[in-house]
Amino acid sequence: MLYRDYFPLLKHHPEIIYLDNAATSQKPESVINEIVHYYEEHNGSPHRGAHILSVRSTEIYERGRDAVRDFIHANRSEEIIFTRNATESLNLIAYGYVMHEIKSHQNIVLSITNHHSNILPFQQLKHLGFELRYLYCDETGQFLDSELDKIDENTFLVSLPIISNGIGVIHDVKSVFDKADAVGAIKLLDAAQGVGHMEVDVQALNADLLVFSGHKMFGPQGIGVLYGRYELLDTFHPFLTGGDMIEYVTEQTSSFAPLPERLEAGTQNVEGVLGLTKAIEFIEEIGLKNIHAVEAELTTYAYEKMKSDDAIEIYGPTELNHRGALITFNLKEVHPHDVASILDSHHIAIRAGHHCCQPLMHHLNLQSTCRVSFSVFNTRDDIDKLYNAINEVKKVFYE
Amino acid sequence: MLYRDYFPLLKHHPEIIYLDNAATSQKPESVINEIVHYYEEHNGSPHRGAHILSVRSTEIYERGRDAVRDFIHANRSEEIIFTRNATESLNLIAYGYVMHEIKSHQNIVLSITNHHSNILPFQQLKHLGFELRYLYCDETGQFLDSELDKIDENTFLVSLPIISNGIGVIHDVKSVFDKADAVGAIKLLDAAQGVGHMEVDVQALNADLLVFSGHKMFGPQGIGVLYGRYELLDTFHPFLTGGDMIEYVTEQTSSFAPLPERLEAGTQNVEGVLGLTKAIEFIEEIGLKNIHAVEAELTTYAYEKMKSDDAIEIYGPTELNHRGALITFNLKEVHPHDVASILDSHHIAIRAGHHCCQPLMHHLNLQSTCRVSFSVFNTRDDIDKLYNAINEVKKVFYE
Amino acid sequence: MNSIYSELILEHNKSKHNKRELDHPDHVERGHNPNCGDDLTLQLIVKDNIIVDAGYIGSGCAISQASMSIMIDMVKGETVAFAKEKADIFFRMIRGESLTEEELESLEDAIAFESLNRMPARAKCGTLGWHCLEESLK
Amino acid sequence: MNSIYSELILEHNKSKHNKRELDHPDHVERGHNPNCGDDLTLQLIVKDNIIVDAGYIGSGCAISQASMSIMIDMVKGETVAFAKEKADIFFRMIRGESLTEEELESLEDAIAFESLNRMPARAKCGTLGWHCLEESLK
Ligand SMILES: Cc1ncc(COP(=O)(O)O)c(C=O)c1O
Ligand SMILES: Cc1ncc(COP(=O)(O)O)c(C=O)c1O
Repeated sequence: MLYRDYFPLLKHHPEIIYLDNAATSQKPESVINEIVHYYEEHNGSPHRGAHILSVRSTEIYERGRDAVRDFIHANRSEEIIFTRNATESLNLIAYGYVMHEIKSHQNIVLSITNHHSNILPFQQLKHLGFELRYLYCDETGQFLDSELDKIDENTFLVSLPIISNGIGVIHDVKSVFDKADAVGAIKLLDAAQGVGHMEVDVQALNADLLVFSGHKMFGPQGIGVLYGRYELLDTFHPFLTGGDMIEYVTEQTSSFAPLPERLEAGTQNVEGVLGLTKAIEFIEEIGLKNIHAVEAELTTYAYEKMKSDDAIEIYGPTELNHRGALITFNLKEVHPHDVASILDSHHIAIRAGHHCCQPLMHHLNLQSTCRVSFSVFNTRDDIDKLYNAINEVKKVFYE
Repeated sequence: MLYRDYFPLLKHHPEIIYLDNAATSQKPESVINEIVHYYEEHNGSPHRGAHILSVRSTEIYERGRDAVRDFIHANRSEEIIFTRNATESLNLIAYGYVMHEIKSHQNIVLSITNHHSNILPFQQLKHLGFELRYLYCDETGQFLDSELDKIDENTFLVSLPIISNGIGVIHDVKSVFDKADAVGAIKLLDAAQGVGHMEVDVQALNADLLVFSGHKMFGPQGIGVLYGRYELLDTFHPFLTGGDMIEYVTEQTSSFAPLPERLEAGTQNVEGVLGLTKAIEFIEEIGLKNIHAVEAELTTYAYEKMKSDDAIEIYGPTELNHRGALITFNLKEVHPHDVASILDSHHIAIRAGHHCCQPLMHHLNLQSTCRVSFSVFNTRDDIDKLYNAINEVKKVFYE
Repeated sequence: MNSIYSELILEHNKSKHNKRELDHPDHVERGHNPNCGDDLTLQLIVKDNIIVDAGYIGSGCAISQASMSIMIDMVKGETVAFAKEKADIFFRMIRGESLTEEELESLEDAIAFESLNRMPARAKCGTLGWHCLEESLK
Repeated sequence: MNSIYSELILEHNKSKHNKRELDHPDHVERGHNPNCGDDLTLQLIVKDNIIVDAGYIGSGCAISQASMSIMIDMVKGETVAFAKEKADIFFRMIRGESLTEEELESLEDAIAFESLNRMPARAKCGTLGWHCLEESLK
């Protein structure tokens, strides 16, 4: 069976070449079917009722927590908090922890490669007086050694992406987190572009906090994850408050449930958790090693092909073992949105713009770029077609 | 076609009598199918890309906004903000508006019938110094006239549910909001138990802010709505921040997109919005008048039947035109959880507990109650079976 | 019918022979279950490592009260070590772990709660009294 | 091929005859599109209600630049009222509202952008220049 055949959308639309996997993934049949099955067989409100549908929904929800725990090698199920997406997970960290704990003389150190969602929640707290610092990278995405000196004894938190969605670099997380450990700073890893593409092991990565979105890893929309080391997460203040996260509520004050409920307010998204669980099963069925091999091979193939073309300017890592399964580039003299529109008319889906990385773009002196990002179902043929279509763009603009 | 036949779960499980509709609704086939169709035909990241799947996902998302606008009779699409559930909508109001605007000498007036989600977000801000007041009701759920005097010239915001999920009363929203208007307070309506059961018209209801959850009105889990009158909503500060809600981001500061994007951070849940759109279509197909007629008839039938039984104590309105489609009650001498468990063994799904209304329970001097809540697919036969099963509970405990 | 509502459990729920306030208890441990509203308090008098008297007060569902009462019958007059061992076995039964036949038998009447391992919504009711016991003897 | 990338549009995109800085413009209106990174500034000289000169600077995609340039060709030497009327018709075309044949023809070369009403992702590019014009003439 071709990997493509696991995905109904791609089976129904053989003409579509989907190269926007870093924005959102396509959904395997097993994930879609499980959602249907849930609503046709088990749908109920979790956590609340004594009746069978409520009980089953609770079980499905909590089994999903265990599945995520195992998938990212967390120690305890209570370390897994379900959110609506990586963005909400990052906001939860900012509002539920940083806001309460940071001191005005301290600083937060962010990678310049961070996605907006990993910048703005901290900017929003700047009235508290702390400093926001950035680790600058060179044009291949590597941090210069001296940059790590920005992490000092006043550093409250360090945050970076495991893979930059802006230039595709796989960061050397260890060197950054070792420095953070040396000064006792909290280590936050944005794994949105990593999960489902490579092994993400919170222990091995030495992360205190880690976030990702289900929809980028074959899961449904509307579900995200926050992982937190238990001792740390247990000091988080409630963020969203309301139903299901309380113990006792009186008119003026309330006491809160223990982890993980304390950080999950209101009726939770069981469908989303179940879809995510199935997505994890899908990844494990194919195998992260296989996924990685396919994606690395395609990335290399596409990179070499594009690099040999003088009209194409590629950004990010030149050593391909530092690169995730995505390539950002520009066609000289052509605006990336024009490239994307013309490729779309050839049924090739790519992304153009600032990729929610304006500070990075500014740092690299780029306005906007084209991005192709791969998944296990892509093939060399897809890349050949991409390249042919780029040649059509050239015809339109160069001739 | 029987209404029940619209719902695959109920078709597959003819034995299940689902009377927990106030907790979450069952999903019509059309909603489930549309979710499948979305993932099989259109799935892409909204708002970002130039390619066809992204464009279609954006269209579906924005059409959903228009559908909600029309459904609740809002003036403008920008007045509709999508959240994950009613709870998040209420938190958005607290964090995005109240936190920034309320003065320490002011007060917030809440109905004692409020759901925890409509209490805790305001409690969390109490360090700002304002006062939290409650409108007390009598045991039928009516506010005594003198209670409305708690709404005074220092009242910043008044919030109540259109229908109490705790005792089923349909509140006289007009009298409360007229008083709020007289003192210039913001009027917030929690319509979670109203939408899909009765006409909810933000103009006629004279609400400044209104919230509800998709999953309680035949929509999927993971999607909720905040409505805000444009002039008011436009003064909201960003709450969740990150991707897609910005204009320009620099290292230290950012500017934000206009409404509605400004209040929707990160990759949005298109599936949820589409499911909600289909749920609205479903409601309009059957007709709110029909739904209301069926539910009112069932509520009356059940109420009369249960009232005639001395062992059953019913709470809430005695005039049935003040009652939504739910009945809370206790079987004398039997703990509600025991009732619910035994009914479950007869395949009857009801809810027992405090229904996320501890302050109300305390006010009415109740520990916990049983709740049955109806939907359009329920029948007199369901209620007969409920009543027979209650008699079985009596046998267990009384004989 | 739901097997958990057995004669035995209903009997304990009704008789309430262990529902009484002790004079001068050594240990008073309140256990509560916010979700259900169960709120029971266990009182113990322990002398020379023997539980010489026990009783409970409060309100709760039939399962929480019967489980508390059956537990009291079982541990009253026994050593602290004995009570702790039984608590451990009981918790393992509710978690659905497999017990030896010996262990299961040693739970005596409390075996009536075995099916709670398939009723997660009610497991907390059945273990409330045992949690109070465990906390008291810590 | 995507019909929007017509000869006409590409021609304007290449020739850049309206991409120039004016001396002492009366109106300078910057239009930007954060999502794409389009950032164009329209400059106008208006005398006695006539747009006597116009030009733009900045960077943007082919569609935004061509649309700006075609617009400048159309309104230069015309009255403010004429320009406003054309802007109104153009916006209605992009929103997909139905125009009379007369209205459509009056848009001259700008008709080339009609298909943007089926390309929501690019509509903002095509209207950027016209928004600058509308703001300038307010
Ligand atoms: C009246 C009322 N308000 C708010 C809520 C909260 O809704 P959700 O849990 O979907 O956020 C509920 C239901 O749980 C409710 O009944
Ligand atoms: C690196 C990175 N972090 C965070 C996000 C935010 O994810 P979401 O939009 O699902 O919240 C994304 C994707 O948009 C991303 O690529």
